Amino acid sequence: MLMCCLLLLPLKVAAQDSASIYTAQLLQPPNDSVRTQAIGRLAALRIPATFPLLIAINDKKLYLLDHKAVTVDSKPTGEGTYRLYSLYPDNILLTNSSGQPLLLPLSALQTVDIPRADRLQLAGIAPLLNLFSNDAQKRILAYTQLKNTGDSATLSILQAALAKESNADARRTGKDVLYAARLYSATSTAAAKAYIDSIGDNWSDNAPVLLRNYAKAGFLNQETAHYAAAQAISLEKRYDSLQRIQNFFSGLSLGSILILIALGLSIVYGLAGIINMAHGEFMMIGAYTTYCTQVFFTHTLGIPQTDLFFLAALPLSFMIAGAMGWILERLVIRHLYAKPLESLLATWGVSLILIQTARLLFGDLTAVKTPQLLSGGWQVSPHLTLPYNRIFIIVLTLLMVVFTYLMLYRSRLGLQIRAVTQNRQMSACLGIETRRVASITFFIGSGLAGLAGCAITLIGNVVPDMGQTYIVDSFLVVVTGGVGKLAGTIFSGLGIGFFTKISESFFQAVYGKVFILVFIMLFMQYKPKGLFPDKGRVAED
Amino acid sequence: MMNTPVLTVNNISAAYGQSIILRGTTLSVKRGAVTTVMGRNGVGKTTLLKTIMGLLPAQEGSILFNNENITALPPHKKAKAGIAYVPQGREIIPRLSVYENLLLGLEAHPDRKAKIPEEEIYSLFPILKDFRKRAGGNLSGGQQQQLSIARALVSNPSLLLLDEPTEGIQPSIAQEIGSILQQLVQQKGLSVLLVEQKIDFANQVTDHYYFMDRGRMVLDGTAEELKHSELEKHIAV
Amino acid sequence: MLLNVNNLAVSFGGVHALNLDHFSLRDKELRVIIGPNGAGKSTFLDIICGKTKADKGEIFFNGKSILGKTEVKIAESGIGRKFQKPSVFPGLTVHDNLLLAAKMKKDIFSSLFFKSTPALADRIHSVAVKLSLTNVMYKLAGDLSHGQKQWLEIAIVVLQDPTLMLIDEPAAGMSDEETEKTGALLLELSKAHSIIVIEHDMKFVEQIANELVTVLVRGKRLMEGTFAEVKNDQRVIDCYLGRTNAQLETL
Amino acid sequence: GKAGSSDSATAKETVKIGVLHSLSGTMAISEVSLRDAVQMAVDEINAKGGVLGKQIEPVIVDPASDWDLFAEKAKELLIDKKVSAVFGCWTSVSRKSVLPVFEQNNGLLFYPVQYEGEECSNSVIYTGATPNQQLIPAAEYLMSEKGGGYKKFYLLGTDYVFPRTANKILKAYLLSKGIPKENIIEEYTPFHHQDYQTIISKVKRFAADGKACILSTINGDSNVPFYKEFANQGLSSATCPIMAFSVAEDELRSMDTEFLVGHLAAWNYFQSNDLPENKKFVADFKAFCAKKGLPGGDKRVTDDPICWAYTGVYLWAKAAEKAGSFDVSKVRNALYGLDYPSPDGLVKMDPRNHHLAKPVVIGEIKPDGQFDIIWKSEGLVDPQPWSPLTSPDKDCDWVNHNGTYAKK
Amino acid sequence: MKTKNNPLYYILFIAIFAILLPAGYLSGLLSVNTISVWGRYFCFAIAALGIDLIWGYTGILSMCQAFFFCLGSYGIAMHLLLKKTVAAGAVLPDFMAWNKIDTLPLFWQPFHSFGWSLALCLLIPALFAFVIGFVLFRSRIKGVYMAIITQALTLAMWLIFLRNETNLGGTNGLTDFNTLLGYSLSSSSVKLALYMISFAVLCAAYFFCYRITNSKFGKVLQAIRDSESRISYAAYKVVDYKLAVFVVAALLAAVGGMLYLPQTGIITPGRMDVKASVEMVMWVALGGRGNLKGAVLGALLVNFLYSICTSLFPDSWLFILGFLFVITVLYFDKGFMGLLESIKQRFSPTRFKTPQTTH
Ligand SMILES: Nc1ncnc2c1ncn2[C@@H]1O[C@H](COP(=O)(O)OP(=O)(O)OP(=O)(O)O)[C@@H](O)[C@H]1O
Ligand SMILES: Nc1ncnc2c1ncn2[C@@H]1O[C@H](COP(=O)(O)OP(=O)(O)OP(=O)(O)O)[C@@H](O)[C@H]1O
Ligand SMILES: NC(N)=O
Ligand SMILES: [Mg+2]
Ligand SMILES: [Mg+2]
Repeated sequence: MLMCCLLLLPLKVAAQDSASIYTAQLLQPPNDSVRTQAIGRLAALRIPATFPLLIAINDKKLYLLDHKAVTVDSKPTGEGTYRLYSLYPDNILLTNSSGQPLLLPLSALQTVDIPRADRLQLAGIAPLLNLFSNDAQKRILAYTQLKNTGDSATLSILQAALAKESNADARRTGKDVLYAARLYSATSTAAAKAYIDSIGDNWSDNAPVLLRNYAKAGFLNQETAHYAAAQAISLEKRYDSLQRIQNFFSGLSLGSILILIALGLSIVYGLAGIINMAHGEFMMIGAYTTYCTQVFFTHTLGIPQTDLFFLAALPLSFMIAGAMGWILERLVIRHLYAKPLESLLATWGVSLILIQTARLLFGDLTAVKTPQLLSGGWQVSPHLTLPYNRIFIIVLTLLMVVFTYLMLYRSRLGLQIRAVTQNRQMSACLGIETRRVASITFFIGSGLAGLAGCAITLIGNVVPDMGQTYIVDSFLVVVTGGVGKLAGTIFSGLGIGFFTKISESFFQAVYGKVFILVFIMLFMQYKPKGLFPDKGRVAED
Repeated sequence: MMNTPVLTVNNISAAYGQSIILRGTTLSVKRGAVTTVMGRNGVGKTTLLKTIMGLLPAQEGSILFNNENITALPPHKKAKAGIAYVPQGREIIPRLSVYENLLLGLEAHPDRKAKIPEEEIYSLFPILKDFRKRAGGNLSGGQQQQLSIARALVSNPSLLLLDEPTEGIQPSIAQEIGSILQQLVQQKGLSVLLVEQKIDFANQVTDHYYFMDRGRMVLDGTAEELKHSELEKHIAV
Repeated sequence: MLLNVNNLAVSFGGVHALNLDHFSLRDKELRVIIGPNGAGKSTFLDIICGKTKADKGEIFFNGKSILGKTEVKIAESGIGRKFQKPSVFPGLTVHDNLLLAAKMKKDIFSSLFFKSTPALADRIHSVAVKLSLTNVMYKLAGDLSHGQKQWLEIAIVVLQDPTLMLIDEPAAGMSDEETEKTGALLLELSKAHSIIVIEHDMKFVEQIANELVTVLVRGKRLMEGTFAEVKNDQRVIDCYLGRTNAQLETL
Repeated sequence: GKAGSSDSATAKETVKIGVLHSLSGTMAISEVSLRDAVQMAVDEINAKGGVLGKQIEPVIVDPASDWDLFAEKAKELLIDKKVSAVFGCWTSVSRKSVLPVFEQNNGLLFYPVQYEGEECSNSVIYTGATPNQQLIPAAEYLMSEKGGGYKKFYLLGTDYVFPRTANKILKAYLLSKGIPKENIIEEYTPFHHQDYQTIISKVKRFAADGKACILSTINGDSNVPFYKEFANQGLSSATCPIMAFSVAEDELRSMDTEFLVGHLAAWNYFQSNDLPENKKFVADFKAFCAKKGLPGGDKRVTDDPICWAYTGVYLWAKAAEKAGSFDVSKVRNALYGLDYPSPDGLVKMDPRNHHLAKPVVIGEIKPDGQFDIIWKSEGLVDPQPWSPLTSPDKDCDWVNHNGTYAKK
Repeated sequence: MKTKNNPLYYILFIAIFAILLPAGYLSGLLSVNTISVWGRYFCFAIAALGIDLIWGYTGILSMCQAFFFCLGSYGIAMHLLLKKTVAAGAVLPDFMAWNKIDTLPLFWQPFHSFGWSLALCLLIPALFAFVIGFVLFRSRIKGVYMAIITQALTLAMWLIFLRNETNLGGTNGLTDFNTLLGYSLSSSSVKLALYMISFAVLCAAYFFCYRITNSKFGKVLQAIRDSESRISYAAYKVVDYKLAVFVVAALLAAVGGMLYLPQTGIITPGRMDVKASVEMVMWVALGGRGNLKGAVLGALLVNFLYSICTSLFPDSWLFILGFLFVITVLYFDKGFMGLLESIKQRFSPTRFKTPQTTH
């Protein structure tokens, strides 16, 4: 292979020269036809060094900075600024005088408009170009598209690209292509099997398809075909078992969200006996608090670091939703402890008011940016990625459950809360300031809802009536678990999460949901007072 | 100070909605003594204790505790001031364990760091020790009554309001409750306002009697002054 | 025998609340059950009337097994219950409480097309008079005092006119006079009904216990005998009566 | 009761129109902007002296995303308020619910949203796209060399009539183009579905060989969790692009665009259209929202339904001027073949039915929530309310036929 | 406790709705639309009576009344749609043709006949209620558990009705009818007739419920609400009683739904989504639970306010309704009825009741 490269060397030097010429023509064309021709030539030459430039053209991301051709990173860094790369002759990250990456907004660059027709000349070599893209996803795609290539020039470019490939997924996919090429050209059964094994070990997303195709084509002999088919099946089996882990994780994550939302409701409803129809709206308040924090950080404080806002938003959403809950308790709920039914009506009214207020204040549409730390996922193994935002929510839920448990069952306040909710008058006679305890209960319950709202911004929307989406689910969780039972809320949240995921792998989402509802109804037949019913006299009405 | 009544109820009236129950009830509870209120069903004995405790507003009249006017104070302040209440119907917090119910007694204890006097309580009511972890609501009726009394004692009150405390309690323990009361009154200077209908028990502990009828006190006197015959006249239907 | 109970046992979370080898009741017998707090007396009645499910054992009422039957079935077969903690319909007037209790057909259609008869009105009135409820006839039951609720609940059982009455602590919260009156009423009722009474008031027990008294301790039947036998039994004195017994001697 | 009282006095100077967009409930998210667009058009026309010398008086009501209330409000507008035309509705179900009301009371509804077709009412002016003005070009583009040559299609939608019908047509189209059945997956999620973990896993597997794309008719608030999960599981526009039919600039305002960059949408109009008419329209709309103190202010964007809601009012005004009357049938007749220089360029009412001929555009989402136009139809695309793919025998013609008729 | 029956309420009610409103329309003061709108409110009020029976009197919070309401509506809608289809010479309703269904599903067949439709509109909800009730009551599901399960059931039904596979029009539901028993639904006189029929049915339903609640049966219901276990020790078969009211409540909801459909002209699954089912309960709560007049008043007033506020204050009606809920709860003890009572009491000479004595 080295020989091959050496032989190509003189040719390459000559090509490089012409590449420089074409590049210059392209950037400062005396007329349109020259540019068109230059691009066409460059495309025909297929010199990897020019690929970054061609990619930039193809992606419409070619800019001039001080008359030098540059391109921008695929994602903006914080507030609309981008990292810049030079394009030709070398493709490197630009730095400022202090060695830091140079960050500029698009407005500081001069856009180079290449007409659509010119760009279309690049369509044919797009996969090759993309092998050198800065975007790992595009490289993966490019490797995939090159899959069945037998031509050696392409293969050598592929090898060059693989040599500097930094992304594991992309490397895997790339290697597949190489192995496949060799597999198809293998002449001995042993060699073919060896390549099949390599493909299996490498195990890219594409591997089963590749092996299947090989098996179907039956290139060498029956034996290798069978061997390939068997390998494909074993890969798929392995994939399936990973998929089960993924499914388990999905269930855990959905369950955590349900628990997080239901936790506050469980306290306010199960313990304070108030059917809080506005619970979802406290979640919405938490979500909007997160939104406002983001706006405040980026616009008012001008802090581009996007993650900081989320750190601040977590406690803030708890406090603000909690404070709103506290006010609600003071103004309305306080008068209704003797009339739990009326609390249903009043909180329904409050929820209408809160929704409309949010609508008038924020309009219907708002966006919360996911913190950078929490985007993407943890690649546990090649085919198992656990998204960070979901891991975060699971951890947050765990923390909140522990917090709630300690607060309720290991603190004096918890004892007071439980006493007050079971027998308000007697608690007062025992020296507990029931009003204060009720306010605090509401504060914590609503605060937890707010926190849930903040967490939900990581996976869902921020809209005025977002609370309504969750209210039935959270009531289902609380009730299935048994009213006022923390453990019940946790188990039923997880249970519903897992069952939903299991049913979704059999049914479509809609029927999956119906299935869960029917399942819950049947379950209540068997446990009419939830997962953890009170036993004995306590349970009497 | 020693001779002033610990609690004075002056001419109070109280009502549930529109039905007036107490009509100018007056009474005083001697310091370090047991004052008993007797009367037939439905005359307002429980209502009187509820009003003293602040569960029901007194529409007229005043209630003085240690010479301070506590008429309008909310119940929790009264509890903190040293009034403990054993209500009719036990009012155990059902889903809290027996131990947690006792812990609640500490809420009104003047000393925030106070501990439950476990030995004393458990020697008086041994069953509570065995059932420490059981939900209060699962206890038998008499056990709950014991717990209710124990809970009141935990707060170390200066005035104890007892509404038919021996109801449902087995004879031997009722007996003991009587002696403990006497002990507390004599040794710690506890004052007790007892509502009781069983004359045997009342006789055992009482220093001063009141008879109540239709929301008013109709008769009162010391244990010696009051003859059985007179008493029966009022209790008879 | 009207009621026959064998090897009845129930436990709550490991604690044996009731473990009764045998218990039987004659027709028109008035039986008193005594025993320390937590002995399982109320639990025993709870099992008979279907409120609590037994772990094992058998109960025959009028020769038919009633264990595991629903509360309604048991009530229909002729068992009425007064609970330890007064339980009435707080949202209905005393009169309506009594009306609902009164013995008659209780299916939907009879209720829909129910018309009061003078006989029924008389019966309700006479029971109300007997139990001093006439003054509170149109008060909501929830607004009654504790003692009044006790009366009302007894009245409910009386009007139900069951073969077997299960009466849990009727004298609690009543004055001595009223207790005596209740005793007299129970004695009168026992001419036509079988009754099981639970009480801690020894004077009251003495008044009504013309027949057997059963003593339960920790779920087990300690002894069964006449009132005199029971009150002089050293075991009963030790675990239940305490020094009170001495006082009873003086009565 | 709503007795008509002082109407006659003011009727001389004003003409009433109804605005029937949900301002609360689940659809408010989309429809509030349409109310704003209509209001802006009305203000502009009034500032220029009104229509036929009369000022337009909009009667705004809130049908609250409640389909029955849509019908009730439609009756109220037509019977009690006697409006000359109504501008409203977003979802197909709301349109279906008011349709009989408009037909029975001879009303005229301007409906500004893309829809599933299979309808041909004499009382509705459909300014939104028919399937062939949005769906088919998008699928065609994705299959083309330039569009990526995709061979597998995941049709994913919210479970209601537009996605269902759209997918029916898309499927017929794809099959007709030789895509094998097993390369097409159809799946629906309930309204407000929030958890896309399972579905994205399925997509990931489906798209492993790099030949698959998604045709999304996911509606409203499900989009954010959908796109977020898509990115989180390591998929991107490069590996499997999403072509959305219900995501426009206004929806993008509510999303963290980082996850969406590079994905596609097909519409008839994008804010990034650089016609001078459009530049002015966009600037005017921002100024209008800022001036009225509407939430979002000058950060508001325009999009396809906003453009057609706005254009609808002008079409009506122009038709009324042409007819010289506000009479519904006269206006309707004036509308056939009428053209109007909309922000999207010159558009033209069909000469035979109540749909609009207009350009089709496909855009790629940019980080700023705008679309890069990557494909544009040659000229205007004529509307086909009955898709030849699924109803080859039907057509809609109110000039020569009585609405829907059977083609020979 | 129970409000004394003041004939003034009835006279006023009948005078306004049976005389004043129709007269207003006939004399041209009111539009036919106003009449129709009130006719629809009556349908809600009929359903509200059922909710009051099951919830207000028996204490069972059923969140599936909206579903029963829809069953009634869908039944009639199917009939009307088939009539229209047949009249147009087609075999299948439009939406089915579009969904590529070639034969009319079997369960649609009986709805060709008006009689069968009426019967099925009552039978199906009753059957549903019977089965659901039997299962739930037998396993002693109560209180909030009952509320949540019935809500889950409604939610499941909603999802199923949204599907096109169900062949009931999916999200779009059923709409676009023209005649009922040969009379054009768009004609004003038919609208007036429907209004009057709805009013008459409302009055009949009220009378029926009034009789029920004032019988001994009604007292048993209240006793079940107060203490379900105690009443079974008194030998009342709680399950039977609950089941009976549950079925009656379902029937009332269905009747409301049946009358609602021709006056509204559309039925969609939206009528039974979570919001709709909660709102139905709110009418009764706001009017005054456990009080039949309150249920009617609540349903009429809330819906009337909903209608006018969404027109008059499109941007702020949620505030108005929201505050109304909160204020009513805070200041009036028993809903609107409580308010009326307290107003009445203020002007009545017997304002100061003599206190009751206990002896
Ligand atoms: N659900 C339960 N869980 C745990 N223990 C229980 C439960 N129910 C009853 N017990 C226990 O069973 C025992 C029997 O109770 P029961 O109420 O029958 O007593 P009793 O004889 O009626 O007492 P009393 O005289 O105090 O009324 C008691 O010790 C009680 O604490
Ligand atoms: N919540 C209430 N609402 C209305 N009236 C009530 C209420 N509670 C008690 N009453 C009435 O008040 C009167 C006094 O009741 P109270 O409970 O004080 O009597 P009591 O003397 O304690 O009787 P008992 O010996 O039966 O316990 C009774 O007539 C009763 O009917
Ligand atoms: N017509 C639509 N997009 O529902
Ligand atoms: Mg009392
Ligand atoms: Mg007992």
